[in-house]
Amino acid sequence: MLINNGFNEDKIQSPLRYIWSIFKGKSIAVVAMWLMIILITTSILSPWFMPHSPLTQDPESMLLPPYWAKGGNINHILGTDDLGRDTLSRLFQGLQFTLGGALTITFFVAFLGMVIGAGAALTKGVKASVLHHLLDALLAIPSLLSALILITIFGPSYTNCLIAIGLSLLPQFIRASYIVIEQELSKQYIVALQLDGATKTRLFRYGILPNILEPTITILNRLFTMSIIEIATLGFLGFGAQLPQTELGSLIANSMELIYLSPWLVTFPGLAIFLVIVIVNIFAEGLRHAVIEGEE
Amino acid sequence: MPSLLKVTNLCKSFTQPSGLFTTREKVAYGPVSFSIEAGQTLAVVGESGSGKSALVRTIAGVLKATSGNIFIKGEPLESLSSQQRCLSVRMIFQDPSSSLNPKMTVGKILNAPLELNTNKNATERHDKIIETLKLVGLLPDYLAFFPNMLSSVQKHQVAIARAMILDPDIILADEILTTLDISLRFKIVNLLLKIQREKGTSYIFVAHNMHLVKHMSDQIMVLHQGKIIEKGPTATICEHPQQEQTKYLLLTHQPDYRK
Amino acid sequence: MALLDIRNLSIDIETAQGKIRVIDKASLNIVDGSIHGLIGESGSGKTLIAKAILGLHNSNWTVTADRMFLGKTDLSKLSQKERRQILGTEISMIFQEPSSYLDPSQKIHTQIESVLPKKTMQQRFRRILSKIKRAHISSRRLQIKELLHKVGIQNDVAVLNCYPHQLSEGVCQKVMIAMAIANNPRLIIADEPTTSMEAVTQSQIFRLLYKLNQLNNTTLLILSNNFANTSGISDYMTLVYCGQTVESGSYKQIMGSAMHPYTQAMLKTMINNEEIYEHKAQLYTLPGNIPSSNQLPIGCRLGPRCPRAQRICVKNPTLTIKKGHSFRCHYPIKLS
Amino acid sequence: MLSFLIRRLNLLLITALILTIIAFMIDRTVTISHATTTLDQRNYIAQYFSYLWQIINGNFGYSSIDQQGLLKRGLVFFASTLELCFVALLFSSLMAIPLGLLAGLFRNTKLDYMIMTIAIIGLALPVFWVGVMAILLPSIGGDILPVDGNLSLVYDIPVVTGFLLIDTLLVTEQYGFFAFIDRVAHLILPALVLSFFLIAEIVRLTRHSMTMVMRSNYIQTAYAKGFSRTKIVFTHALKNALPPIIPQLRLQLSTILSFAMTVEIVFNLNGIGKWLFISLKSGDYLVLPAGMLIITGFILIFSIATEIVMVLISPLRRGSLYVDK
Repeated sequence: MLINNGFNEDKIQSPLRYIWSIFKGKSIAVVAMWLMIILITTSILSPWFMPHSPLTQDPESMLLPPYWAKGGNINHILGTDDLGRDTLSRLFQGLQFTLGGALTITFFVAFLGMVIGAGAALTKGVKASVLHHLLDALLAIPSLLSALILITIFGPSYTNCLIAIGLSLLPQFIRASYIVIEQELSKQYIVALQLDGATKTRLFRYGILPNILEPTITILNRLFTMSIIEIATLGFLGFGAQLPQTELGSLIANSMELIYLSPWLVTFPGLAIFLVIVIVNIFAEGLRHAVIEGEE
Repeated sequence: MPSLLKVTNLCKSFTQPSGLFTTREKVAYGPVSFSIEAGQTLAVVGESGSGKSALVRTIAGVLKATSGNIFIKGEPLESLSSQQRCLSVRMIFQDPSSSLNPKMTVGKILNAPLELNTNKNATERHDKIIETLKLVGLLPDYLAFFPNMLSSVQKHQVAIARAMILDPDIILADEILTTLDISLRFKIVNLLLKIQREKGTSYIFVAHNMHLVKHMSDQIMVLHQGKIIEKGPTATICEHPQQEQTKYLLLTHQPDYRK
Repeated sequence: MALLDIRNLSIDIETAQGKIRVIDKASLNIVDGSIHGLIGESGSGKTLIAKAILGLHNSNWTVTADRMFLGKTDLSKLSQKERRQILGTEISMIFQEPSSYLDPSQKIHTQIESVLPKKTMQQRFRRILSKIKRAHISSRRLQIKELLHKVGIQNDVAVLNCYPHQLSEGVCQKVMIAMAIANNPRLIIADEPTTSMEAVTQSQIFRLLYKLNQLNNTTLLILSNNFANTSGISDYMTLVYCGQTVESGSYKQIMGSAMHPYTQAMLKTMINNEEIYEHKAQLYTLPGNIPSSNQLPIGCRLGPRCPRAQRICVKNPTLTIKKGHSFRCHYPIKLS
Repeated sequence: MLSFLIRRLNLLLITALILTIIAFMIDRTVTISHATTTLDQRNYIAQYFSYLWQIINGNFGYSSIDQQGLLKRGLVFFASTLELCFVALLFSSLMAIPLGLLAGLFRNTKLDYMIMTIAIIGLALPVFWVGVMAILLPSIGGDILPVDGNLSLVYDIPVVTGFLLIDTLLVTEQYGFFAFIDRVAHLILPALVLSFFLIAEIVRLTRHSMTMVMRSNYIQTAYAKGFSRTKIVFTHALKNALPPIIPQLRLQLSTILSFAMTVEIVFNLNGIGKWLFISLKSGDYLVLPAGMLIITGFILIFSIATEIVMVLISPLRRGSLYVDK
């Protein structure tokens, strides 16, 4: 039959609210979002509620398997390492460093990259072309290599590792945001706003920013994923967090010799990294789809 | 009394890279000279690639002219601030579905030019917006709507409202009718004519449909390969076209395969 | 003799807001060998009707029709495979913006060749024989060349070796037409074949279509939103408004004695050289706007905008047919 | 065409110059902070030009450990890295392109979700960890396939091309095909591990590209011509969907190399990653600028090459070339 709801007008929602309402309908993405929030809060708050400190050594219980395996102990849910330190606590400490580092990097790189990318896109001419060539050159350096370079110059430490990864991801992000903004600039409503005499900041705030949501989510997601992987990789190679700081990658590296004795010690940190990335990706994909549907 | 808008020897050329280090000048149009009086309508016609769009966009300020001058009420355009310029010349873009920011409400879209170019306070701006919406035939309810909730005609109406909100002397319209269906085209034409009657606005518009051009315009300017080949009052041009191209343009709108 | 006979075609589309009846009991009767104009504004559902005829609809469509015959084949009962056999040989289609409807990575030659009828074994055998005899029969080459000449492309060799983006819209459309007529179909559906083209090219394409109809006796269904342009070459016309076919009849009937208010309004959109309007006078339009597809009125969909509407118009009017002139209106304009 | 080439090379030169400046800066910083050689007293510009001159002459400096020329050593190591990348790329293309095409064709179906889940998993698994797992869990790899080094030590292969797959084939008189098989066996696991990321990447790109193509108008034309879906996919869709993946993948090249370097370190393969890693650990800092120049040089040349290939295979781009003229 005909459906005639001529008088039933669509409720007018702001685009962000509309996107949010679509997002709420995607159960997997919502679950991922909650998991993400839980992960972040627990890793921040872990020192207060963990039964064991990640540094407490316990000679009584060394190399315990997780409690469900044979010989496991309920006191140490995920077992202990060769010095009797609780794996779960160490995992959360590692998560704190890895996740925290990745978030910091994402935040700073996104901010700097947006500013530089927008600046380059909005100012035409020599500045942009110099930046273009410089980016071309920097983009050709693999991020692992640039991290190695920076760490060689400044010495290995957790902070330096973060700076190095940030700097090596920055060119990619600038390039990506530059392309996105450049595409947006050719749109007619931007030209119209320019004709109205809008300032560059206003143009960016009202004209460009609300319309580049979808590509920005993609770029940010990628940035976050790459920074987690790279923090872990550098940690694994011994260039990242130095003892006694434990980071998920260095956690794996430290337990390498024990792999045959206690394979759990290597498995859990890897799984943790894997889970974090999967959760973030599902969340970002869900958000992106909500944005796309909201724009249609 | 100087003319409302006077254009003298306006030229625009693009530089294209050609060969290794050399660039080549590609002339979009020019030199072009013409003038327009208050309350008049000038139609710019010609086949595609004749530089009509570029010309209109230069006057609007989207493109920068290579040489030549534009005078508004006797004052050269360069001497005007961007605010004064906005207050006297406004442009309606070709396709409103791409020229209206999809993430802003109609109210915000209309508010932006007022906020940037006038000293009105918030209530005055609101009144002005309502008044302009009424002028283009939209209800005040539409203030809270987003462009994607409007039909194509309504988008056009909003686009016209955005141009009219500063009460400019001249409105530039770049092929705004092409994407519309015939009956909707008539609506917009009616609206433009009504505005002209009420406000005495001048129009410079680019169009393809010669019937509508004939109906709407006082003056016609025919461009061919960037040069003005014919210019004059509408009736004269339509009845006694001098140039081959003009005849051709007029001819093609009368299908000759009548049965 | 009706080539295409469609009665009460309805299309429902499943959307997020529920099922929407986009086409409501449309009827179309195309006379063999004629040019039929299907005229309606954008969003009125012309393309949907065309797609339903071709069977190119998506899975979330429900197409129902009392009768849908092409000649003697029932289109609604065809299997996918049978339908594909009909497409291209019995019915073919031309689109607007032809350059985007041509594969950008293939040369024109390849694309035209792909629509030519398959070589039969016998032809292949003959070809091998002819090669042995060194006789010059490259029949397919010749066939393609002939096709291009038919649509008015003189420099066939140059065009054949081009990619679509190297050609102008007009030439691309001619190529599309050449592809459409390659198998001598009985019906060609042209979906706004001249929109976004220059006036000169427009009349070229129209002239070409007209000539095809006259010379090959190909039936043409031209979908258009431009009443003025299309009425010029159509023998019969059907007007669509918001998914309802409002009026249908021959050129004379529509132009001379239009019954439906919508047709009347469309007729007034033709500004010809004989001035019916004063300079800068207000032009005639129907009040109101075209409703969006999820807010269609009940009954006659023109109702809220119709100058003659009365209470009964909330019921869908039935089809009245008089000497092949059909319309759906409770209060048709009486001949005075 | 020629002018296009020269213009591209022009850009390449500028980028290469910037890179040498960066290399020079690293070189100076490293030399000063670690004081491996006597300090040069000239001003930096003069120093830079002499450095540039050396680079152009192929003198990338000498290792502070065994005094060997860095360029030659680096290139040999890099060849092995490339070999790894190439094998991984080949394998993952074979796996991922069909998967991506299927996902794009059957968008938003169960099949699509399944394939995309695989892709997300591939992206989320840290490469080094997968490597560790593959080596250390005997049931997976370890015992069956060799996981240590480029080649078994019994073979003594002279360096001809640097690509061991080729070099081992050149010595068949001595070892028969055993050396080659041994090399292949050594490559399988690292290449597989590297493929995890690549497959994820290629599936994503292919799916996107395929979806775009299947939505385009000429696919509708093909349907209207009465072609079957299979025929449309093979005649129209593939040809348009696959080429755009190449430039996209090229943008990922430095990431791929990054991962390859990690894999080398895990699997103890003698590639450029391990070389840099070991040298840095033992205090030979001059390998950094040299290694950087080799890697970036390759990426630049490769970029230009793909661009030229794209121009050659894609008619649209070729068209834009003519317009340029």
